[in-house]
Amino acid sequence: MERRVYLDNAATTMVRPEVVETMNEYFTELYGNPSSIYDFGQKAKKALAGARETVAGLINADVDEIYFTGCGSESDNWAIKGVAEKYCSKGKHIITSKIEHHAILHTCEYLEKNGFEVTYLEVDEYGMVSLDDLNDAIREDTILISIMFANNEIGTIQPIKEIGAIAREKNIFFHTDAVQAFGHVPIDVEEMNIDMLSASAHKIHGPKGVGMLYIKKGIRPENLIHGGAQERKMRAGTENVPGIMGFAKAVEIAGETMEESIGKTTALRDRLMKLIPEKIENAKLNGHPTSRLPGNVNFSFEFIEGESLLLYLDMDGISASSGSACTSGALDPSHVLMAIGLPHEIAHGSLRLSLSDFNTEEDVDYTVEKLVNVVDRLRQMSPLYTG
Amino acid sequence: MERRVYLDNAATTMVRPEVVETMNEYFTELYGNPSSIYDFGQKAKKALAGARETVAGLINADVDEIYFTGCGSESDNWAIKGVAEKYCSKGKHIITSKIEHHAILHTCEYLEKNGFEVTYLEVDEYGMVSLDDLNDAIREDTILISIMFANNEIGTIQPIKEIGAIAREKNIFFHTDAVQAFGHVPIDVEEMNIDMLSASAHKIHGPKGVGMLYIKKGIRPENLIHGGAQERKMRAGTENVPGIMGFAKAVEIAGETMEESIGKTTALRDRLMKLIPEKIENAKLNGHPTSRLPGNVNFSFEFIEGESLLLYLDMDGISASSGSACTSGALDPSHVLMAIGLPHEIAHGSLRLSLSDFNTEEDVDYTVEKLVNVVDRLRQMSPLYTG
Amino acid sequence: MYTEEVMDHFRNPRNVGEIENADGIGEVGNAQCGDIMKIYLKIDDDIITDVKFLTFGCGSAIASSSMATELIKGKSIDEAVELTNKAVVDALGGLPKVKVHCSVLAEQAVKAALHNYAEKTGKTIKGLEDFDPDFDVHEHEHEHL
Amino acid sequence: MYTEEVMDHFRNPRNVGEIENADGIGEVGNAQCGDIMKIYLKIDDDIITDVKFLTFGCGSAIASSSMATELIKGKSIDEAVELTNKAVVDALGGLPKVKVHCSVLAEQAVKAALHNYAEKTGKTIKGLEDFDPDFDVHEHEHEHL
Ligand SMILES: Cc1ncc(COP(=O)(O)O)c(C=O)c1O
Ligand SMILES: Cc1ncc(COP(=O)(O)O)c(C=O)c1O
Ligand code: FES
Ligand code: FES
Repeated sequence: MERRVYLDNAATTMVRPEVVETMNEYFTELYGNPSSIYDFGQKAKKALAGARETVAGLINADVDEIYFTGCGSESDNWAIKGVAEKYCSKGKHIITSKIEHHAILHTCEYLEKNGFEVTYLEVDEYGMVSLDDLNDAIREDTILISIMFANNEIGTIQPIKEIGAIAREKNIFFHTDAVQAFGHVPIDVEEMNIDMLSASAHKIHGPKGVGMLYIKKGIRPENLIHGGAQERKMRAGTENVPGIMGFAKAVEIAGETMEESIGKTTALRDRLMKLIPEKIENAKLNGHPTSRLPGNVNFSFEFIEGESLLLYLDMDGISASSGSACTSGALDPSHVLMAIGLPHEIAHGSLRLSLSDFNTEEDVDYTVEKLVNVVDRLRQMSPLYTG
Repeated sequence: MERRVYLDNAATTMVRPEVVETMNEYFTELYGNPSSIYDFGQKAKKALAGARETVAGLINADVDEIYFTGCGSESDNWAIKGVAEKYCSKGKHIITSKIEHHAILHTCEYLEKNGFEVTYLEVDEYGMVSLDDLNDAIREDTILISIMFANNEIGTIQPIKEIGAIAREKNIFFHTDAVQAFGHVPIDVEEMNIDMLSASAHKIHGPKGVGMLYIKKGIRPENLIHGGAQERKMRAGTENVPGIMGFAKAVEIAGETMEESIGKTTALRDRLMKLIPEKIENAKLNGHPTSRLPGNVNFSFEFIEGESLLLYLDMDGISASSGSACTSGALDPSHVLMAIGLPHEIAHGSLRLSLSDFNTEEDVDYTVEKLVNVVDRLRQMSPLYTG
Repeated sequence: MYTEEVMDHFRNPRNVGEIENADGIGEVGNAQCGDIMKIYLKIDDDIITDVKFLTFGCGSAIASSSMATELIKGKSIDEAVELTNKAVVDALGGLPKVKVHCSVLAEQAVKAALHNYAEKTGKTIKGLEDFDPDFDVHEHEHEHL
Repeated sequence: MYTEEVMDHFRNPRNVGEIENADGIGEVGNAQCGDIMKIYLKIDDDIITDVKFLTFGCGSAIASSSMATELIKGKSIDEAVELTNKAVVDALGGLPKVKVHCSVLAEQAVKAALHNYAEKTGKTIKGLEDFDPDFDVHEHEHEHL
């Protein structure tokens, strides 16, 4: 294999060398437990405090509003179940959307089995939630609105600030799953009226196994993981100091380079979005044309199936995904592509290319060249293609 | 500070260089998502399968019975709440002990608020649960017994096999929090009749932020973290491949060196247990004299207080703990020392020294020498000391 | 995920294409479910002298079609009708559990093509008496997703 | 966790020990709660000419006692009685929130010793009229654990 082009950064990212370096010191040198009293543990505690400040800074939160967790899914579960359990006396209705990540959807389904009612908002053909629908869905007993910041499959960015304003006006908590957006696009929890926000380190060149939940002061969800007094008694478990320090390093770099990075990846994205339909007939863009993540490209190619596409691309050294990584291996087309109204057979032939800082224009051009061949080859094999 | 003697290995351990090396490859080279279809992700998937085999091997479990989590606390929470939720129709009574880690105790207290009844078994002066008490506590509606394998503060090892036999006979699930025992002493889930077992990587020179729950085939606790299909649909979240590979490496080394390591640390432990009361009057050993972890030493020194002791030892480069790391910073004496019947004022003056493979006889002798001085100095300052 | 044999047949599928004026054509599956297989047969003196396929589907669907065509090429009708999905799976060195239905589809496509040949020629093929050309493998298979 | 000043007074506590035939002795706290402070005063002409302490307690308890003795040494009774826990905390450059009660204990120990001196000598000390030598700081403090 001559060349490797990694275009699955929405699934997970390479850990930055600077992040690895940061973590290594904490693995073998400063490995003390931050709850310990001796100097050696207190150093870890101080380091943690610094990390919390860095992470808070990126979204304009207070240090005391940042809680480290074990992954984005844990953050999502904690936010939803924690609010549901703690505030159920106020009501048992939750509003979310049809295109949320499974960490939200399956958690909501779990709550439905336990006496909660959940409204799953429809989205339009671009994956956008409608504010009118949201307003209509709100009831007396609605306690939580959870709408993702940006979709992991089709990249569509929701009108978060407006959703937050509606929630605030109605005195309903607003959580956003920002796992795909955090560190990629500017987020200001104050300005955007966000009460809770989930993020995950491994989507921004940080380590796997570290997540974060922002919880606005005054909100106190029930704990998901009970035990020791860590994270101000809200999330037990010996703090993953190396992982958290690595996360903070990744956040620091993401913050410093965000503008530049958005410029660069948007240019690559737009190049893909221009070249692909130019060179391949019957290629349909999924997701919003402009309100979308800088790194997300998603196309459906008629007459072919996604897995074959991925496997052939892999032979050319290109790593991509079809639907979300979590659902590959499943044979049903993704719930997101269904929700934006794609017919099954077209949804089956979808391809997600997700870019990072580390990709280049050569990567893009190489990918388009190979993609043209692969799609053609599969179409020649397809009984549906009459072209 | 001339010398650093780390004697707080029960709180957390140094990550072994071999483990760091293993992880580093997965941070920057093999960073693919194991759920992805391309070769690059499939390599990660294969690596994970190998790790699962290694971990299963250490406790004689099947690969399909190993579930990776984000920490020992998560494993404990999942086991207890997962069984409680899933099997509550069979009964709502749980049996545990008074000396469990907070990850168990606070989870049980949470369940008590939700309609479950919990019996907290007393322990004797050595921290041992009584099988008679256990038998007496079992009711028609008992669904779960959770007794820790070895105590984190005083090192006492429980009669796990016998407890398991009782549970099995009565058709009650048996969970054991083996966070302190896993990788330190031999565990055989088959022979010991264990249905569920929690472990944590950072206690055996693996990384922080990786835990494990063994769940015997046929048992299906409700998920704690809902979402993606990872861990055979039982624990969502992108797999922490580097962390899990590091955990497996630590397990591999722990398995290979266990006999030797037990011999070595037991010798150091026994040397401390002999020298300390020889050289310091009114020093009382806490925990069982023989059925205890190879690396655990715990003494109470009359007339002095633990935090001062730790701080003075720290000045001599010795890292130790007083009670469990999770409760330091709290001013109440630990619930474990209370449960074994220590009077408050004596519990306040307790010291835990926890050894690892990396400690030497020189460490021990240096520590005893310094400890003698520090205890003497604090006693000279104490209004209680009349010596 | 896939064996070397699967990847070999996926990478270089044998017998791709159509046969003009084929003696038997079988199509199974449906696009909604993400897989369609179409098999073309050329039959002389009860011997399958040529076979081609077109497949819309995943890697194992393509490999299964390719392998199935290889397994029946040059064989008699009576031999071909006995092709089982298990034989395809075995020849491929195994398939992941969730992908076994792709091999079932290949078996069905071959049978459908033979059935079509029988209908056209008015012959009876032993073993196809109960064959239902509209059989939908997915109705039974979608549960393990 | 602790400031340099706290650590300095902890590392090298000033005025440790007892005074034989002290003019005033105060003891506060209790061993159950993990802290006892005992202060000995030598008083000549209403001036504290010597002061010593013994403490069973945590790092900040030892540092607070040490600092409190330094703050009242050489001072008049009227000055000493005005020693507040806040003055001790400030002089130490701050204490962690959960440790502030140690400084309260130091203030109480000084007052208890002065109270004892007043009782012994039959003097009245302004500001100690309402002082309760059996005051237990822990009853009010144990909640923030
Ligand atoms: C006995 C016991 N159980 C559970 C835990 C929790 O493990 P973790 O810190 O990995 O969450 C610990 C350690 O802190 C422990 O010693
Ligand atoms: C939108 C979204 N939410 C949640 C998650 C879950 O994050 P993690 O894999 O860190 O648990 C992901 C990624 O997998 C995601 O893309
Ligand atoms: S053709 Fe549907 S999964 Fe193989
Ligand atoms: S003396 Fe009790 S905590 Fe300071």
